[in-house]
Amino acid sequence: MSSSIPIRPAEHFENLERQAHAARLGMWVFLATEVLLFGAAFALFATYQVQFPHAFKLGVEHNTKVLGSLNTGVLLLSSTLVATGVHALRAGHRKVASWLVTATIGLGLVFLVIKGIEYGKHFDEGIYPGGAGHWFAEHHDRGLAEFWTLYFGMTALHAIHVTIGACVLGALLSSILRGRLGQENAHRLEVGAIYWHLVDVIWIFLWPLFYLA
Amino acid sequence: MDILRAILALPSGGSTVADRIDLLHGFVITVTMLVSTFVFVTAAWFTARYHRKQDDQLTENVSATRGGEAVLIVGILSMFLLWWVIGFRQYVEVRDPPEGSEVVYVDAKQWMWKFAYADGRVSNDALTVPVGRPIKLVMTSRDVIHSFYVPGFRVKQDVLPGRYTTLWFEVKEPGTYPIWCAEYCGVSHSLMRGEVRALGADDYARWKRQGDRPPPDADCGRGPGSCGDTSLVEQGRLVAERRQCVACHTLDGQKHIGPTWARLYGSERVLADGRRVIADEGYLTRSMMEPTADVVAGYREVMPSYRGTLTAGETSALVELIRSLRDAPAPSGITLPRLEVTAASDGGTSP
Amino acid sequence: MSTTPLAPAASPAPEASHAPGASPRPVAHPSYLGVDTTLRSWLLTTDHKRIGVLYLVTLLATMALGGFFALALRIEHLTPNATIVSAMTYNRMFTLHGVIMVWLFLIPSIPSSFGNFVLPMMVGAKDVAFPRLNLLSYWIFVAGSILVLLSTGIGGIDTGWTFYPPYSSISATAVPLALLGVFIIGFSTILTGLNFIVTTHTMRAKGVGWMRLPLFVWSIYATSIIQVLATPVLGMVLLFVVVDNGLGWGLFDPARGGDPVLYQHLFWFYSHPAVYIMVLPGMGVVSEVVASYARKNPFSYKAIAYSSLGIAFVGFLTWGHHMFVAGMSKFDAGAFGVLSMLVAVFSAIKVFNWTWTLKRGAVALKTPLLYIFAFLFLFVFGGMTGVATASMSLDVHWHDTYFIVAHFHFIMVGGTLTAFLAGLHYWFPKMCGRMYPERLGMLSAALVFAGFFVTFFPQFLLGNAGMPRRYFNYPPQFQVLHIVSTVGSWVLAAGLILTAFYFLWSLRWGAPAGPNPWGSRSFEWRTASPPPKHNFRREPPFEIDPYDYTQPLPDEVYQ
Amino acid sequence: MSSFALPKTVVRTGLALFVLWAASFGLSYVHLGSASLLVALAIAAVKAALVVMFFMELLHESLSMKLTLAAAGGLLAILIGLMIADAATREPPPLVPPGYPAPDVAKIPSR
Repeated sequence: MSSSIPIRPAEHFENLERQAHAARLGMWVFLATEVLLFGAAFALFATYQVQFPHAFKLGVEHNTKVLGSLNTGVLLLSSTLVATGVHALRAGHRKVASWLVTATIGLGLVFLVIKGIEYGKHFDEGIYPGGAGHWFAEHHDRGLAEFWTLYFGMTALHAIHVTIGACVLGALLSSILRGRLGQENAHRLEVGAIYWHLVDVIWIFLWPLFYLA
Repeated sequence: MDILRAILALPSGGSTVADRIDLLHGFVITVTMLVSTFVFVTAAWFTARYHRKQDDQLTENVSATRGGEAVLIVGILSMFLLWWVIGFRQYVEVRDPPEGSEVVYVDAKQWMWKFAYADGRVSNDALTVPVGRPIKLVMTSRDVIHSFYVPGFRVKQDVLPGRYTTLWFEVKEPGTYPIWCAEYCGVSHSLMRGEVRALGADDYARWKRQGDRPPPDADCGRGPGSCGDTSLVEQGRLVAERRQCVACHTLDGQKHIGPTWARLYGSERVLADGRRVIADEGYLTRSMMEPTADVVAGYREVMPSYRGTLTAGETSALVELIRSLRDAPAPSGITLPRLEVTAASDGGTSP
Repeated sequence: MSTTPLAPAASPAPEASHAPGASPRPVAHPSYLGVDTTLRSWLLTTDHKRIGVLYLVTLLATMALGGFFALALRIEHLTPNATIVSAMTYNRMFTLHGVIMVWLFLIPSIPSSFGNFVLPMMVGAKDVAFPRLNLLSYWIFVAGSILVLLSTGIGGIDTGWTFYPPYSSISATAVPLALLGVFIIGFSTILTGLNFIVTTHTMRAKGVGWMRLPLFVWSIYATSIIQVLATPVLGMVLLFVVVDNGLGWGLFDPARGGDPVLYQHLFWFYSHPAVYIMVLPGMGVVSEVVASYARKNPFSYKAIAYSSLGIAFVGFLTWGHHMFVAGMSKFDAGAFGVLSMLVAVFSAIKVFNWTWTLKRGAVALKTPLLYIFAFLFLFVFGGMTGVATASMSLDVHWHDTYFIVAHFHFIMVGGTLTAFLAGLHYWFPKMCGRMYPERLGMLSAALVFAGFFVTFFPQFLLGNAGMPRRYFNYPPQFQVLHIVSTVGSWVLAAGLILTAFYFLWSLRWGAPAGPNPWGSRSFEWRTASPPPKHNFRREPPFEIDPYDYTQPLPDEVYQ
Repeated sequence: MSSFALPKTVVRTGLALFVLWAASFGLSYVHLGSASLLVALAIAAVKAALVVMFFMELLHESLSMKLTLAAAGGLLAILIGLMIADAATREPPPLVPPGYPAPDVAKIPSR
């Protein structure tokens, strides 16, 4: 276990506890904006789904259910691991925490790889965003283009969030390894983990919309 | 009513719904003026009455009573809700066409209005309707969002691509009422104008028989030279404006939606399919009646047919105008369109 | 763009203690202006006061640019046809005027400049909760603004500031670049709002409870809620338009089943609350200024505070009143109509409370209060015409005409800009430690009010007569009103240019202000002017309420 | 240094999530008609609630954070609700005689 540097609150805060509270509240407010960011896309999806129920059903049926579901499992597992990691760091187990965070990042990469395989499959079939590609020459239903545009738009945006989340966790991991992050300021890992969980929650809703129903 | 309209600068009310809407308008604006003046005067009065007398003056705390606040809130809210109730009822009335309305189909595109009547007739930019009968417009757009707006009728409805929207009105008095596009739709948005020609029963019946012949004095009084001595070229200019040719074709050599008319006559045209033709009278007339037959290379097939719309006289006036431009000076570089437009008539002028 | 005008703001390092009222002790702590005067120390500062000043200077520059476009537009309308520019140039100019004024000036105007400067002081904090994020937010704003301005260089943008598809999807102008700029500015808005929310929650000093916050804090807090919750929706929908225009994804393309009306829903879900982002901080300034110059407690503190929150939330439910003729269903239209009526009630409560705060006060008529009178008249008129447009049948006639243009300029210019100018005069002594010339201030306030009224009142009549907005050519019968409006715009510009001149003059030659020239009780005045780096030299006494004018303020608070 | 004991709440929540995941996957093979989307979304909502409450520990946070999330969720519900209401309550398209151009516009040309 590496030695830790003494951790003090920032100049303008009275104490660490208050700073931790501010950090968590800041993250929650930020999550609220993320909810509305994806919310706008969800609202478009919902309205188009009401307008073109048939085309949207066709799109969902064409999607690869197994890969999408596997990815859901991957994210759920990663969330569980990082939540455990937060508990470990709070209890002072830096090493355990660092391993759990590493595993979380790894699962995030697995998610991205599977997502990439799916994209490749779509491109092979001739499905591109904006209703481009030869698949649309055989499937004419009004609304199909909208389904696939939203699919690519929303999952790509989600993938960007996964990437950002992995980078944030990576930075925190390096802090743990260098002894800058420990039991006293575990709230920093907590805040990073909350972000990762949100990415998970968004996927929890994307999964039924694009793969199941 | 007329005084109210004069004060508010409203055009005279040509449709059956206009009077009631204008009454609400007057009511709402009067209250608005009164309240804002009241607030301003009260603030000024308090300032004068409670002027600071010495530099370190202190004041007692004064606070609102709960009852006073409640009365204020309830009072204001009921006033606003009253407006909404009246406004919403009128809105539903304006949106819902009555049963048995006569239907006209409207096709909007950059930057013209195309009307198709139930009997198969079509016209551009001029909608001819009878007085005293509800007219329902079923509208769609070819490209971007436009908005069909007749100020004289107090009606407006966005015209959307990919969808039909409807609008209805019933004209009270014969006359012409300008149609303006109210939703920004591109460079010539402000030229996307037309007019509603409301005809009395006799005139309407004659129009049904004879079509869109311009009234005998249509060319008069609109420009220099009066009816008798207007040259054919001058008439051509008037027709080009009235029929909105200038929305797409320039007279000074600049490139626009359609080819310019300057130095067009007699020149060799390269068509989209590679053919070459000389722009003579025949070519020009054909291009007006069958625009898609000879599309010039570099232009899109956007021009509608004017067959049945332009009279023989108008056609020859246009050809004469184009011929007069054959020696026009070369355009001064590539600039964007500067289209000169003369008066479109005010809302609701009786003939 | 942002660096050059810094020089005048940085140059004066006035000594607060020379003021006649303050105790004549030598300055032990330099003011925030004096601690470090290098350019680098300004550009990389994390001091909320300096960031506020940076914003202020930048925003004044963008306002001048937007105003320049406005003047050009008015001159163009002197004649019914082309006067100075072509139709295409005109379309680009009104779009840029809108984009610059909305996103580069009005949205950040009061929160980012005055909010940054005084909000931490008003809650008794040393700084905002996340100072580095605050600096980042400023530079994001600068980056976004540069993108927007770059787009002017490469073809401009001609869609109108509302970017309605399908026109914005096919416009050949620099739509993607400008929209990305707006998108990036959105991040800056969100981060600033986030910072203020967390600051208000977690940084309040001992003794500063929620019900003792100055009302400006309440209004900025409510504004921040809107910024944080509405801006991401705009960001998302703008991204979709960017890929529509740039890559042909066609999400709103009717040929592929897209529905342009959905864009309008999402756009106005942001842009209607955005109106309150612009005007709520203005209301906060009014609350402060009225109480300070009337030297009296607000007529009802709670009503003003809670109505700010009320506006923030109900403001989210009214977006559809921009779409009464857009092809929305009658059911939705009716629902949005009645919800719009609710939000106006909150504003009305505020207006009556401000007016009655003057009653039995000790009112001193200074320039800021003069601006507030202009605000009261113009905002009430603009607000009531807003209610009028929510009376739905009237909006059918008014929609997309000059009536709407006049209405929202009454709110945006008559409301926000006058409040911004009031705040500028009110806090200028706090920021720089010097006074502005009072008589010139009064004169320019009168010019701004008169110029504004002459500019925009005729536009109500134009709208009634049916003149649609965004018209390059217009029928000649409208020319007289257009000329009146144009002349008014020159008077307005003269007032603003005069203001700019005497502020620049005051930076160096203004009379020293002393810590509290207005005798205000509000917390930000309980320290030196300009304040020291950490705002308060000692734990400031917050036991006296910020609106308690029944007792004199002890002298120690300024030490 | 004592060995690290797995936190019980996290483990239980994780297990519950996987059970719900499997249930949702299985149900997608059962034909429920139009209800299937609603069922899937309901399960998703439960899962999201579990993550928010126990992983993100909102349950133990202060009121301000709960209100933040509630505000975001509430506004999102209003946005989606009113948008769907618009699409669902529009007038049906009018009957148009044959020969009159259908409202399908030409595909917007990409630049």
